[in-house]
Amino acid sequence: MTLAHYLTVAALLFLIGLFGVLTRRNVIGILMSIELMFNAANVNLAAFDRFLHPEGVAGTTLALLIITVAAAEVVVGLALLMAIHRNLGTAYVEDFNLLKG
Amino acid sequence: MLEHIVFYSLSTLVLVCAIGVVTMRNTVHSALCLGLCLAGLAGLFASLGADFLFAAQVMVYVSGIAVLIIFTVMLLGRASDLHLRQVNDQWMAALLICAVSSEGLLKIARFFSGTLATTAAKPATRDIGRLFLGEWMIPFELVSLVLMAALLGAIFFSRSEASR
Amino acid sequence: MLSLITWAPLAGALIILMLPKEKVQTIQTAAFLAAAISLAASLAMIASFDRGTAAMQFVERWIWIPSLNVQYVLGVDGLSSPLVLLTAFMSVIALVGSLGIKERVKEYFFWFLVLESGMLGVFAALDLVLFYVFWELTLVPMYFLIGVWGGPKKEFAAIKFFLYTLSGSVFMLLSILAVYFKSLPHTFDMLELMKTQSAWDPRFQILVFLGFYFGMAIKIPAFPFHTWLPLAHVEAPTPISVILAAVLLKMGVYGLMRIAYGITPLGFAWFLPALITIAVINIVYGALCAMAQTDMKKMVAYSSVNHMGYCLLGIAGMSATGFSGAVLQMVNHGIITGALFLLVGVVYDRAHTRDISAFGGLAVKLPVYSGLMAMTCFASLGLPGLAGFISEFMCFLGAFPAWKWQTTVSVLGIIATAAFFLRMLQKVFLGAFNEKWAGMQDMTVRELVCVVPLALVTVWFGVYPKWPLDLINATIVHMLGK
Amino acid sequence: MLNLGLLRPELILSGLALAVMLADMVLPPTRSRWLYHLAWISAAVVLALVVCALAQPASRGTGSLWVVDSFGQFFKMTTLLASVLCLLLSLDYQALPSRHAGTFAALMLFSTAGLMYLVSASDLTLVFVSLELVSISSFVLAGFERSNPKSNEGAMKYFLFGAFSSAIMVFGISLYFGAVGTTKLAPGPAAPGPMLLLALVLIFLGFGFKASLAPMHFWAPDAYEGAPIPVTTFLSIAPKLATFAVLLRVYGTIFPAAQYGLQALVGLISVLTMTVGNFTAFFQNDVKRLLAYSSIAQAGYLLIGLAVGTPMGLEGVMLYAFIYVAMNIGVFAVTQAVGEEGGYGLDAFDGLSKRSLGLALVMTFCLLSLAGIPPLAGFMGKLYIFSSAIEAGRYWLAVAGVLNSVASVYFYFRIVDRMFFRAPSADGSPLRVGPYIYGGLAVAVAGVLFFGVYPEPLIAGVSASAHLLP
Amino acid sequence: MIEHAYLLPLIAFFASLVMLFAGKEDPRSPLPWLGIGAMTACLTIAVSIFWSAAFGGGVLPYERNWRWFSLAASIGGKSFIVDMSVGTLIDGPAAVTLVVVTLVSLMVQIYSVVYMHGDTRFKRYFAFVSFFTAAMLGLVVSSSLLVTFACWELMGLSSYLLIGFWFEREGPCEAQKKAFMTTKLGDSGLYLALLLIYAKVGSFQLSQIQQFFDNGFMPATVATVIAVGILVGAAGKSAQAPLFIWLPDAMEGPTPGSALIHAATMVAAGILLVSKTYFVFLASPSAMEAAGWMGLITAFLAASMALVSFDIKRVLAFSTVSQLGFMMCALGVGGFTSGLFHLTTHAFFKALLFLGAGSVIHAVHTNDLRRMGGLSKKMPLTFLTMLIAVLAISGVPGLSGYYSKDLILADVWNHDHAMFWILLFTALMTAFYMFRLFFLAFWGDDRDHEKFSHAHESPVLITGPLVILAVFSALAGAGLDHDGLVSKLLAKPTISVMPGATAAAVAVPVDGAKAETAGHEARGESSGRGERHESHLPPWLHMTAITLVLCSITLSFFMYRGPTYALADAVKANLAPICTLLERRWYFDDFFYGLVALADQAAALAFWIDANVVDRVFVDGWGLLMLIFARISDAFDNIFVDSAVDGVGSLGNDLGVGLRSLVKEGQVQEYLMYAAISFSLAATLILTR
Repeated sequence: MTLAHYLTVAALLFLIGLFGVLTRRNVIGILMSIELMFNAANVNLAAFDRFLHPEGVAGTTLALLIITVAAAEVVVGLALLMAIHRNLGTAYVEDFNLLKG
Repeated sequence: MLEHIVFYSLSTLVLVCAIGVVTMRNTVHSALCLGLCLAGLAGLFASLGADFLFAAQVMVYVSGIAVLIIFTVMLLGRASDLHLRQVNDQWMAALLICAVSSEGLLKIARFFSGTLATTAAKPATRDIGRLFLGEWMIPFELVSLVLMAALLGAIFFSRSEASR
Repeated sequence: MLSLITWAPLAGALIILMLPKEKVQTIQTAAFLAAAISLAASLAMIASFDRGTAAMQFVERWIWIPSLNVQYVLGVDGLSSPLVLLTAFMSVIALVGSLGIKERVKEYFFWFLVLESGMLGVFAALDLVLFYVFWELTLVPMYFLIGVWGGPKKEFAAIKFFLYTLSGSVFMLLSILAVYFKSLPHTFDMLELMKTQSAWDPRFQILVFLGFYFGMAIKIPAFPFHTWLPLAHVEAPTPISVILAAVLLKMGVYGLMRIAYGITPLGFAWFLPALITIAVINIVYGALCAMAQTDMKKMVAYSSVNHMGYCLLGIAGMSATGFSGAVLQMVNHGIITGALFLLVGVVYDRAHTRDISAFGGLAVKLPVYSGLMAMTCFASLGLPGLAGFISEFMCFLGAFPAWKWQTTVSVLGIIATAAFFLRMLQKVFLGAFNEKWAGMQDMTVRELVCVVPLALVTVWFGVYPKWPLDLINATIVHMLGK
Repeated sequence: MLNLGLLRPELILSGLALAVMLADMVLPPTRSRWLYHLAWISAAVVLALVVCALAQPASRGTGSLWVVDSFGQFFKMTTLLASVLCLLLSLDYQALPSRHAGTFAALMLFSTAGLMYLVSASDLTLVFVSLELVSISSFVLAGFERSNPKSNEGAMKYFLFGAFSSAIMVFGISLYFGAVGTTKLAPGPAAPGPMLLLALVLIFLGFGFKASLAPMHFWAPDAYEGAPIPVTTFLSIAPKLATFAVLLRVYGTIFPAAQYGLQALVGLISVLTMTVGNFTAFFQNDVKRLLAYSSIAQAGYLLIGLAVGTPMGLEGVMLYAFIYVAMNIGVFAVTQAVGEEGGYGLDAFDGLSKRSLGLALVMTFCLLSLAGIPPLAGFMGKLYIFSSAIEAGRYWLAVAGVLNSVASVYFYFRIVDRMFFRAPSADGSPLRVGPYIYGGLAVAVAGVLFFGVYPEPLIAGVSASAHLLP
Repeated sequence: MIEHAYLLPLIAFFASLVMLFAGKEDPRSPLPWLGIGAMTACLTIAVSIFWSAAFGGGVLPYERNWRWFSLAASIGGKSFIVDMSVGTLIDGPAAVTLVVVTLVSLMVQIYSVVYMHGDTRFKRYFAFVSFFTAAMLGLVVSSSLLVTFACWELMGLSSYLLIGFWFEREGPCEAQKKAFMTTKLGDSGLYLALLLIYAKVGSFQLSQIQQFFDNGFMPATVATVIAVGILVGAAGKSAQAPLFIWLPDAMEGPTPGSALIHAATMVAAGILLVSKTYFVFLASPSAMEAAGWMGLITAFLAASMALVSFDIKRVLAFSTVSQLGFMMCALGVGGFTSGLFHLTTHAFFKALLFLGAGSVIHAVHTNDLRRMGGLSKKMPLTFLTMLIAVLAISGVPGLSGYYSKDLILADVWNHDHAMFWILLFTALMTAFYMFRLFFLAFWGDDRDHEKFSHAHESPVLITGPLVILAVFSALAGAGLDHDGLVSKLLAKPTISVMPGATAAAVAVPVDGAKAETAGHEARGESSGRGERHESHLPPWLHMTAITLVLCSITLSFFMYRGPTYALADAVKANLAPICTLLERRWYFDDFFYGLVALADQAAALAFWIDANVVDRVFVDGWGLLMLIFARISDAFDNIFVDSAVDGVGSLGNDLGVGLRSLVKEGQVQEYLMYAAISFSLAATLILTR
């Protein structure tokens, strides 16, 4: 198994996430897609740690931090969604159109 | 050989589930796909020898975040949503963007097509702990502040108006 | 001395800001005092001005921003001292004319005095950044003075004036910066830059010149950047039209002579064929446009375009005669056109219209007014014996050896100028009296106090131009005697 | 080499933030305003600490993941200043739910602390984590008018955009790690691989979101319009400036000499940002939205300094950043004062000069300063920035900058026009202005006028602090 | 007194100032007597100058200068300061002209005291007349072309003021504007000539310029251009073709004012200017030729137009134009002396004619010749003085006009025979139309009883000046011709003309070098001394001319003696097209009105361009560019979304998804799309280069 394999998986995961962010109509869908993108970065980090820089653990450690931060983001995002759902009754982003130029 | 089987099966699982996440019409199904996908990723971490990361992934993501999302979906979901398309009309443009970007990203991947692991994987938990309590103390502590802020936000937003 | 001249109005403005807005009388007195101090100081300055030397006089030099080598340098020579005096003088005149302003008096005088400080500073500053600061300082007050106290389309006129002149001056800023970084050691000091510029290559000079020119051409206003002027003039209240015509336009020509010519002579020389063409267009085309006007104020505004064309013509000749003619023309145009605007304002105050065809035979009813108006018009169309002639003639004299055909064509502009002024005189003052204006009064004392000094100066400079010319000559000879 | 002592102000502020949070639980709801006071005093104390430390060389040095230098201290100062002033403005803002004062104050302090860490960070890990601290606090703050759908929506857009750009940035950091083997900022190789280049661009995009650079700016108008105005004020100043600081640090460290040809790209983004910001502002009828576009454009000017990449550019950014604090505080403070009574439509400003001449003049001065008209401070800032472009021979940047300044006058003067040339729409009674707004205004006017007329102290301070420690 | 010649214009000027500003406007104001007194003083000075020049030991030319102001100048990259002077230069022509001007002006003023009596602007009228005279005197005495030009322009102003004196009526207003604009048109030529002179010579002092020419430094082509410029200026002021159109209308002003304009001031100025700068013409034969033909054509055209006019003042105006043509023609063929001589004599009898006409108009209150007739019975003194004037202008031997016109014809004969015959024919026409006027007004029976019955002889203040002028008209010719006084005073300048050369010799083309030699010789031979210039018609021709003039007068008598005008009517009927042509004044006016209309259209066009092109392009265009930019930026935010709205609207309906609102502004995913696009661009562009 070469590094290229892992990087390819990460890249594809990132792109799928990107696609989801751009196309999911539901906020939760977007949120999940963003999680995919974060995880793509984690795969990258773990793979680099293993293949290129095995002397330290910085990559893995950073991945841990990212997991935690991503969790925090999801929490805030979902809470925000609850609030907005209470006021607007929708979770679809195209309905968020009160603010426009 | 085993390594190959593990990698290919796990990555297939991860990618198929990821596609499921972004294409499933039913959000609950999407969320379940996400859980599976994250689990598959945990497996990939394990195959890379990142044992602690594997554990964290399983604990935080698979059992934490995915479940949280499923709960929220359930909470907010409406029966009518199940019949709605979940993908908006700019999917073609998005696909184009992804296709164009893949060119560059995959090129980077190809760049490392000969790179093999030089050393055996070793447990890193001790090193991680040392790093967190040593050089990386500040980020480590900061993450707790991030969580605290998220907590404050979550409490603030999810407390209903009526409870005032 | 120059600091006193420059800052006295601003100090007055700040004092006015402190005064309660109900005390109209006090505010007017304070404004008048501030402007009078400035005028008195500039008169004193002129009195002790050494006419024999081309060097800068009354120089004040302080370090302002050491990090950028920006200095606070003021000084005057024969080029700027007449303009300083003109500014101080016309400001007082315009202030007298402003006594008729009845609404938002406090704001009005505040902005007016800020404007005066800015104008005086432009002529006194010898540091490019300082110059630019003063240059822009005139914009905002003008915006408000037109926008609040102006005519029906005042808001549009104000923003158009502001945006248009600003878009020119920012290019000037770029040129200033370019010059700064080209000079070694880096300096914004005009005098230093004038000494060191000779080593710069022509391409650079041309670029920098174009930046300067763009900023100044809009102010002058040179064709085709002149169209803000008629609108701004028409919409502005009378005293502000006076200031606009008498002083603000001069900033452009002054900048062209002092900075564009002084710092980038090669660029200037490169541009001369275009400049003469623009001058001719300004003269002929400005006069033709004025001919087509039915609004007196607009007509006078276009006549300013025409007259500033004479200044450009004089400059384009690159001769001492033309340069000193241009300076004198600035002063004379300031006085004459100032008087014209005041006089148009007089009739507008009474009739609330400036339409040329709405009047007729006013000379019967208002002999004093008509006499002054006729005299000013004749001065403006270049009748010998009145101020306009000699400077206009000098501009032509200066330009003729270098640009024979262009100058010849410009002479047509003189005829057209005469044509529109005579037509205006005929329609408004001569012919059968229009009984609609039977109740119209001749000029009041306040109006006379505004106009008569201008008329006297017009005669003085027309008959005996030695006094202003001696102020100018030494400097101009030095400037062109290289 | 941990050198934790260098981070004393940050640590103290974090502690104080937690203290405010705890105090919220202890204090009875009726006293919740005390929390604001506690918060701004905390920030002010830390500000004092930072200012005192400015002169001490001992306070500077390198830690493991952070570096404390005068450059960072300068930006910490601006951040803290903005934070103090915004907290003061919040005291006069009525729409905030008073029983959540603790949350608000704590989040503001969290955010401020995060920005200070960000400014000091010399490692992408710390950059990422502190940026997330700022982001997450800001998301909540932007949606703080919980029952206001606009606020919700603004926060949600802000959140989605922020999370998305975080993901991109994290991906970039992972690539950086792969290319360099560490997340530390260090001079890059003379001939970088494509991976490093991509990493840098992705990180730049992430910062671009925070600094609202085109084309990552879209969230800003919506979030600014939706957010409570003290938060808008904060968002338009502190995170933006801190992001510029870290941008300067990242790029100043990674490529001190070789530019990798990215400067043209940055220049392009700079022009795009200011153009989009200025020209889109033409049509805005909501003042908050208009000012949002204005601050996007201002980011474009700041970016010129970065694109130029010379020491003078660096100084220009710092100078302009400081002045920007004063100008923007002034503008937003007046907007808050006006908006509290009449809403944030442009017509709320009708005839302001008749209702309150002082307020109208302050607004005018600040707007003129934003437009770069002398003799106001904004002119000096722009002068410096454009100078740096011309010094470096990048005339096109300077030309784009000045043309944009001219265009910006148009929409700034839409407000001036209404203040001075229109009659008051309603009764025309004098405006009621809270005492804390006056505080903000005083600082703004003093800064805008003083530094416009005599910028020397500021310039000297800036050139003394414009040194990045490796 | 010659050193105090500067007093002449100053006295008149201050008198006019005092009259303008002192006292209240009052029909019986005594102030006009101040003007008359001042003019008397002027006359005294003028006469003393004339006397010393003519009979005393006065050395002419006399020049005296004062510094006026200093001017910066550059030549060849060097700059320095030169002094501009103001001063007096009295030569023979000036000495003569001064007397003429002051005398005529004095007569006019005395005459006006009665004529203008009761006018509401009585005092102002005299101020204007004094001012006019002052300007003319200034022009005559000044030693500098710049001052000359200034006075020249001031004269334009004075004519403007005087012609439009009764500005309440439409006619004078139009006439004054026409006069000013037409002369201004001519002035522009002079203006250019001045510019060219200064560019070449670097001075405006006539003496220095003359020296420059003397030294032959001036290339012939440049001299021609200068001369043409001067000629254009002179054509404007002296009403030469085609710029004479203003003069016939100028009689809208008060009649004594017209007398002043036609006799002493305005129109004389052009001829005088040409004489002052005659050295320029001498250096340029082609310009001389042009001047000659211009004068000739003017004389002919104007005389022809006078044949058909019935307005007494208009006939006189045309006759002025015609006589000026004579003078210009004379100057053009080298007859310097004869031209100026005619200017002098013409001044007297033309002033007399106008004042006489004024007396008639005063009596009958009409200008129309057809309503006069038989006035000799009522106004014998006027009749007699007018007779003298008419005889003089017709060139009947013995009277002043005869002497000068004879000289002119002789000069022309020597120059070119064709020109002579045309000029002679013009002289015949002159005699004819002058007597036509005379017979119509004074002869026969009264044609309008009411007018006739009111007519009466004018008071002494009117007839007095008439008599004085009549004396001069009768005797001035002989007096000046006596003892070669004319040749002495009005001697031709001598540069570039070889001594003893006839006028014809001037027509020989001279190039620069030759001119130089000629100049040197001339200076050596005869500087400061009058050239003995004696040209006469061959006796047979002389007699023929006199006979023809008498015949012409006789013809006029038979056609217009009344009471019916069968012959005149018959002629008119047979020559209808020509009459129309003449009555339309050869369509010159129409031509110039067309020009004015053209200018108006040009102005309208210019303004249209200004408002719709320049303003649009350079100001609004600037703004428009901004707006377009703004729209684009705005579109960046909105336009794709908008198009998406349309697209999705239909698409959504088709797919049955249209349950939700599909207004998609402010869409966060659109925003994200742009961010993603930038990401993808970065990823591909950077990595695939």
